[in-house]
Formats: sequence, structure tokens, C-alpha cells
Amino acid sequence: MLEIISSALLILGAFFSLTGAVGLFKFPDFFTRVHAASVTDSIATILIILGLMLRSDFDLVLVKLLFILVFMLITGPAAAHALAKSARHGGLLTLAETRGNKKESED
Amino acid sequence: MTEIIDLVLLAMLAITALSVIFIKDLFTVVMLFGIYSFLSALIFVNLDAVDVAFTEASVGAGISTVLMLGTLALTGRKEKSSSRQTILPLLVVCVTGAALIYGTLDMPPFGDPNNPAQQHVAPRYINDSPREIGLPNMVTSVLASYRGFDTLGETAVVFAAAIGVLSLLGLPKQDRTLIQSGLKSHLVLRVVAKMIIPLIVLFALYVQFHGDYGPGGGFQAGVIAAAALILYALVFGLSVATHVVPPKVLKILAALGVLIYAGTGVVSLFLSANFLDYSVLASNPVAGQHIGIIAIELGVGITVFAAMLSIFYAFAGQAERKNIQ
Amino acid sequence: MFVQHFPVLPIILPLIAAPLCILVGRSHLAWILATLVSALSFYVSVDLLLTTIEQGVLSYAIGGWEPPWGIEIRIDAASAMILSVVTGISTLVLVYAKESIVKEIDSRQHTLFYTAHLLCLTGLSGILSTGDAFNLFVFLEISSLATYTLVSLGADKRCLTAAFRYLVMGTIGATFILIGVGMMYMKTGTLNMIDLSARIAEFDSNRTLNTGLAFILVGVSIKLALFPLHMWLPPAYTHAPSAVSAFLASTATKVAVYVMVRFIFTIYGAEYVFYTMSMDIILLVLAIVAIFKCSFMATVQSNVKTMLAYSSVAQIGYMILGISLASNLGLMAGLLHIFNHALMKGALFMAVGAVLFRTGSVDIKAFQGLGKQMPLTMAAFTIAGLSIIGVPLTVGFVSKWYLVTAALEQQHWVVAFLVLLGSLLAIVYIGRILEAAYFKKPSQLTAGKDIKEAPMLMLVPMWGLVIANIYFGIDTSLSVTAADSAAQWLTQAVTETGAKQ
Amino acid sequence: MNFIVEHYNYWVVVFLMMVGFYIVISANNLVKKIVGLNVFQTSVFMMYISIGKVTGGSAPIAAEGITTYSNPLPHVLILTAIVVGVATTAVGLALIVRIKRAYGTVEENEFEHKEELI
Repeated sequence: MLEIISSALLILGAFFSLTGAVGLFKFPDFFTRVHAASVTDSIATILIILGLMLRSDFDLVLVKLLFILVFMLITGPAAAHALAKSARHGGLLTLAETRGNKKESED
Repeated sequence: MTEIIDLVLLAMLAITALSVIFIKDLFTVVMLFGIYSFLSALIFVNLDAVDVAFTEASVGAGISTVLMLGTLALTGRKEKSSSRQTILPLLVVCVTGAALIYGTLDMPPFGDPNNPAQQHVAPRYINDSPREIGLPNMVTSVLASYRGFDTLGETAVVFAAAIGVLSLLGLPKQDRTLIQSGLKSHLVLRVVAKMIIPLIVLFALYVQFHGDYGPGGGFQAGVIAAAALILYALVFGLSVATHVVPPKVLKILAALGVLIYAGTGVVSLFLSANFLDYSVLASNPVAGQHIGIIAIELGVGITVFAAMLSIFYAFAGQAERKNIQ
Repeated sequence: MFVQHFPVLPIILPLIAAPLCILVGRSHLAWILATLVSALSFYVSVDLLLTTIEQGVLSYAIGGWEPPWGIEIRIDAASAMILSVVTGISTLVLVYAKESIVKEIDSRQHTLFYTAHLLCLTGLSGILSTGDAFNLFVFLEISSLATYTLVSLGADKRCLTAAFRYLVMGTIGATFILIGVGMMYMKTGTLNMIDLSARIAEFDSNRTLNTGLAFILVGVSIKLALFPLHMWLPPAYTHAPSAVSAFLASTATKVAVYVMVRFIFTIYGAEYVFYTMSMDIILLVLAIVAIFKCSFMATVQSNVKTMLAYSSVAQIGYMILGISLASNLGLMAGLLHIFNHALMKGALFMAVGAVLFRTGSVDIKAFQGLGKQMPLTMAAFTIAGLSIIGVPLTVGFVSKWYLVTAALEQQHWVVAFLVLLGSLLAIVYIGRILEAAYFKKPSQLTAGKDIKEAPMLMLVPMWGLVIANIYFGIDTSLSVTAADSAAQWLTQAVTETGAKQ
Repeated sequence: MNFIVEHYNYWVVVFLMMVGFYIVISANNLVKKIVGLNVFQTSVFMMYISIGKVTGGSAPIAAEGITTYSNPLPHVLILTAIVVGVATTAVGLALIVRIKRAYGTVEENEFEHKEELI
């Protein structure tokens, strides 16, 4: 039973990593790409680590995985936030804004 | 299965390396190099070299990349195109490559346990080191005891690098007034950094003292501890960091680490054994080995921590100088 | 009680003294410490030399682990001889440096200079003493890193690009050596040099081992500045502080030559290198081209330090020439020239450093009229210069003599002739300086300046070397005995491995 | 075919070495040269680690129930070599910073004298 749940979690995690990677390529501007990348950081890692935890015995490995999970949960979003914020700080505009600007200049 | 993972990783490495040649944006080049390091760390794990992977990830992808980015901040991120001829380098590289391929023709098959490399010296390390040294991690046993002299040399190299960078760039002065620079507006980062830095230092200590049983050891621990303070300096500003760990102290620590290592060897001289023979450090040879290894790993850890951090300070000090000007 | 630990002392004494220099902080204390430790290492090395000539090889197992599992320190006559040269020159250079670096290096960096010098000494001693191929790489890198630092301490900004070029080429060389050692390990499963030689002797010819040797030889050739891989050397020696140039020119490349000798004769065996792979022809040609091309380059330089640097590359050609003759006598001549060249080049660079100290320039114009203004310095320069040319009663003559004899022994008439012809070029480039110093009026560069003789602390080590130049030129017993027993030991190892086949 | 399976790892490593070496000697920018040096060295490390791999082996940390271990010796050598590599990188980068300050450029073709070319 645990085996099946774990497999499902792992596959789901792999799926989200893949979509994150595709998004990184396909999305049009920086901010949407950061969003796609942070999907890999957060949900995919959570799912994969949970899947691995279900597979391991109740021992030190489990605890280590738990630590990694907590660590990822703290650093992942912080990194994405820092990226987006510095981009904003550096004057990068979102896609909607650049489009808006264009329209204004055309008008 | 291992082979497939290996192949995929090798292909990714090749693509990364090739793109470094053609990309002119140096920031991207450095990032690609970080990726290259991480990928090779994965290959090292795949080839059972966990200690090496750990080091490559913390050094190649960590410290080296940070230093390269620091340099870029001072030198600019665009490579200018040049009219340099590319034929001669290409020729040299092709000759070298041909020689290497020629060399692989007589190489023993990959992964065969009957290879000469696996036959002569190595079996003793694998079979006897748990008994002779008393540690499960054979890499630590070989590193610290059988080939302890190499590691002493390695510590001296790190120390020499610190001396080199200090003589080239000099250390930043410790300001009397605290200038709160760094990422002032990033509240989220400051909070997260405050949460994480103690954890990183704790992890470094774990790696330092658990290196005898699992992957890790003085070198990796030193780098991780230095990384914690580098993060601190990045988020809260260099001048705050120099108040926590003053540059002068780092200089002394770097020297002290080498002295601890060499001193351990000298102690065994005075106990009328050969240099770096730890067996005489306690009445029981295995216990002696253990004491010796803990002592020298501590020496390595201290030197690496101090050297890496002072190298970072030197680069960061240059960057601050440039900002002020 | 320490006698049995003597083999390891030349490495660990400077290694411990280097961090101590940082801890003591004050530059004159660091100077005293560094000089004392260097002198102590010199004493130990000479003792080792006398012991090895009498008793043969000394082996010392680091950590008590017997080789090939542990790292072995292995001192034979060849390594002890060069070890004595390196530690001796280091001591003299340190005495000399006290005054010399005052004008060339920022006072805040004096302690760092002594530390880097000691680390460099550690690396060089380690290369000479170790009996382990990978350990050699580690010590090579210690000495290299320290050398980059030392070169970059120069006063002119061009020392930076020189040091960077040296760093890039040196690292490529070291990585090539790493590749070669890896290939040797792959085929033999060991890293200990003696063990390697026994196991390599089991192969007739092997493509992996051949490639390994080729990579090691190219890597070492970069380190020893064999033509055409010498491009890093002239700028590095020109722009480094004088004390550093004097030390590096007389030790660093010599140690690299020793590494080449070690790999050719001890590990692979002359049979394998010279007959299976016919490396002797390649080395012979490169050596002769080096002698002529670089001697000629030396004759057209106006910067005297650059001139001496090119002369160094040419002199390295003589050493490689001796090795490539693949005979006992040739190897002995090569080793003897390592010893002798260290004495001459050390003295020459020290004299030029003294001129720089007083006149502030090393352009050939600055030398005009110095024969009267700095008589002692220029006398030292003259004697050492005559030694480079190979005038009798100097050490230069002794090494040329043995080199020519070795060439004639092999019926290489042309080579013998070319060696003598090379000396003519040396007459030209040394002669230019002597002419300027003794027969020309002071130029505008130095006119009006009150130029005095160099300070005592610079003259004493300089003249120490000059006297050694004359002493070993007349009484050749010690140097020739040492070189002879070194060469015999090295070629003996060859016959031993040959016997195993 | 067997030969290829047994050696492909070394060949890819050789290719990586060539790429790294090419970057070192052809790059015009000094920082890129250092990156190339690192790529070159890392590839050599991979060759060593490949030497030590034993098929079916596990990481050389003694544990119950494991009989085959990979060879720990190359791992030790490469640990040392990685450290040496980062030390060289640090000194090289510090030199670049100083060169930038002294010359105002880190592009090789912008140095004035031929002698200063690297």
C-alpha cells in the first residue's frame, strides 16, 4: 500500500519538475519564469521527498529527509522571492506592464 | 540503470561545457560553470564517490562560483569579441585529444573489479582500514592516516592561497562604526537568513565530527561554515560580518590550523614514532589513530574556514571600495 | 634523537615556520625566523647528502605506513644534492632579501613575502624528497601557488600579467601531470615511485602508459620552461622582485628538471623512454634549439633581468641536453649543471638586484660606469658572468667540460661543437653588460645620482655565491662526487629494472 | 561493441577535457580562462573517479551486508586535487581583479604591449 502511494507521489513530483522545466522555457517573461522555477523548488521537492520518506524505514534516513524538506521549504520560496524582488528593484517590468506601456506609447 | 543515468549526465555535461565556449555573457558562463560542477557532483555520486561529490558541490559549485561572481562584479560581465585566431588553439586541443584517445585504447575496462587499480594497493584500504584505523569511512582513513601527508600538503595549499589573495588584495579594515549595508530592503531574506545561518553552522559542525562515519570531514565542514558567514556578509553587509569575525582573527586562525596539523605530526616525532604516526598518541594504536584523525581534521577545518572566509572578505572588500569610489 | 627523522625535516621545518611568520607579525622577526629555519634545513640537507653518498638511499615512511600503502620520503644522492642547493640558496636569498625588498615591496607585505618564500621552499623540498607520484603533484602546487604570489609582489604592474600567465600555464602543466599520473595509476594500481618502476617494467610498450609519459613530460616541460613552452618565464623573472628572481632562477626550474629526471630514469626507466619511445631525439633537438634561440634572444634584450631570464632558458637547454644523451656521464653532466647553474644565476640576479637597489633601474644603460661606482657588485657580476660563459677555474667550465665529454663519448661531434658555439653567444650577452659597466661613461639614467656600493647584507650572500663559483670550479671533488653518485644511482635503478625484464 | 561499452565513459571525459582546454587557450577574457581551467580540471577529476568505480560496488563506507566497495584511493586523491583547484582559482581571480585595476581591462587583446599578452 505504502509502495503505491509513494510511487504516485514520486511520479507526481517528477511531473511537476517537468512542467516547471517546460514553463521555464515557454513562459514569456522573467516573472512568469520565476514562478515556473519555484514550482520545481516547492511542490516537486515536497512530493519527491515525501515519496522517498514513505519508502525508507523508520530510521536516521527518515529524519535526514525531514530536515532536507524543512530546509527546502525555508530556502526555496525565499530564493524565488529574492530573485523576483531584485528584478523588480532593478527596474524589470512584468509582461502586462510592458504591454501597457507599449499601448500608451502607441496611443 | 546506473549506466543510463551516467550517460544522461555525461551528455548534459558535454552540452554545458560546449555552451561555455560560445556564450559571451560572462555571468551566464559562470552560472553554467556552477551547473557543470553540480552535474559532475551527481556523476561522482553515481560512481560511488560521495565524499568527492560533497566537496565538488560545496567547492566547485559553491565557493568557486561565489568568487567568480565577485570578480565579475569588479571586472564587468561582457566578453568582448576578439579577432584572435582560433585555428592554433583548435589544433593544439585536437592533438591533445588525439593523444588522450590513443591513451584510452589500452585502458582497462570501466568498472571491472579485476583492473590493476583495484588490485594492488586499494584492497588493503578496503579490507584492513576498519580494523587498523577503526573508522567505517575508508576515504577518511586513507585521507587522514595512510596518505595524511597529502592532506597536510593540501592544507598548506589552502593556506598558500589565502596568503596569495591577501598579498594581492589585502583584507578590508574593521570599521569602528557599523555600516548597515547589504540587502536592507529585503526583509524576507533577512528573516530567513537569521533562521538558516545557525542551522548551517550546526550542519558544518555535524559534517566536521561525523566525517569519520559518513561522508564529510574537515574540508567540507570548513567550506560550509565559511558559506554561512558569506551568506551573513551578503545579507547584512561586510562591515557587520567583520565585526562578528574580524579579518585579523581569520589570519591567525588560518595559520593556527596548519600548525595544529603539523604539530600533531611533530608530537608523534617526540613520542619517537615517524612523522604523522598517530598510533603512539594513545596506549591503544586504534584509539591513537582516532585522536590523531580528529586533531588533524580540526586543523584542516579551521584553516579551510579561515582561508575561504578571508578570501571572500578580500574580494568583498574590493567590491565595497569600488562602490564607494 | 632526530637523526632518523632527518629526511622529513627539510619539508616540515619551513612548513611550520610559514604560519609562525604570520603569527609573529613583525617583519624583522619573520625575517630572523625564516632565515634561521632555512639555514637549519640547509644543515639537515648537507647532512643528508653526506649520509646518502656514504650509505645510499634513505627511506622514511610517513605515518609509519610502509610503502606503497603510505607515502614514502625517499632521499638519494640526486635529491639530497639538489635539496642542499635549494635550501642553501634559499638561506642566502633570505639574508639578501632583508635589504632588497625594502625598496621593491610595500612594507606591509614583508611578512607575507617571508611566509610565501617559506611555503615555496616547503614545496620545493617536498618535490625533491617525496617518493610518491601524487604527493609530488601536491608539493608542486604548493610551490607554484607560493611562486605566483611571490612574482605578483613586484613593483611594476606588468608583474601581474606575468604572474597570471605563469598561473595559467603552470596550472595546465600541473593538470597534465595529474592526467599522466592517473594513467600510470590506472595500469599499475600504485603511486609509489619504486613500486611504479617495478610494475611498469613488466610492460613492453603500452599505449596508456605511453600517453601518460607524454603528458607528464609535457607538463614538466612547462614547469621547467623547456623551449617552446618557456613563454611564461622571461616576464615572470623580469618583473618579480629581485630576491624572488634570484631564488626562482636558481631553484624552481632546477627542481622541475629533477622531476623530469625522476620520471624518466626512476619511474619509466631510460630503456622505456629512450628506446621504446625515442624521446631522446626530441629532447636533444629541443635542447639545442633552446640554447641557440634563447641565447640569441638574450643578446638583444635591453633589460638586464630579461636577458638573464632568457639566458636561464638557454641554460636549461644544457641540462636537458645532458639528460637526453641517455648515458651515465650525460646525466651526471646535467645534474652537475643544475648545481653549478644555481650558483651562477643566483649570484647574477643578486648583483642585478643590487644595481636595481642603488640605481632604480635594470636597463643596460643603468649599468654604464658602474664598474667604478659599485666595484664589488660588478666584480661579482663579472665572475658569475664568466662562469656562465664557461671560463676555466669557474663552475661553468666544469659543467661544460663534462657536457662536451659526454657528447664526445656518444660520438655526437656536432652536439659537442654546438655546446661550445653556445658559449660564444654567452660571451656576447655577458660582454655587453661588462662593456657598459667598465668602458662607458655613466648614462643620463644615473648621471648626477650619488651611487654607492650595495649594502653589506646584499654583498655578503652575493659574494658567498661567487666564492662558491670559484671554489667548486677549482676543487670539483664534492660536486662531482655527488653528481656522479647521483647519476650512478639513477642509472643503476635502470639496470635493476632492466634486469627484472 | 564491448570495447565501446567499456570505454565510452573515458571518451566523454576526454571530450570534456578538450573543451575545457580549448576554453583556456582560446578565451580572450581572463575570467573565462579561469572558468575553462576549472572545467578542464573537473574533467580530469572525473577520469580519476571513473578509474575507481567497481561495477556493483557501493560507496567506500563500511556497512553491514556490503561486500563490494569502490576504490577509495582515487577519491582521496581527487579530494586533494579539488582543494588545489579552488586554491589556484582564488589566486587567479585575485590576480584578475588587480589586473583590472592596473590596466582597466581584462581582455587579452587590449593589453598594450605584446609582452603582456597571456
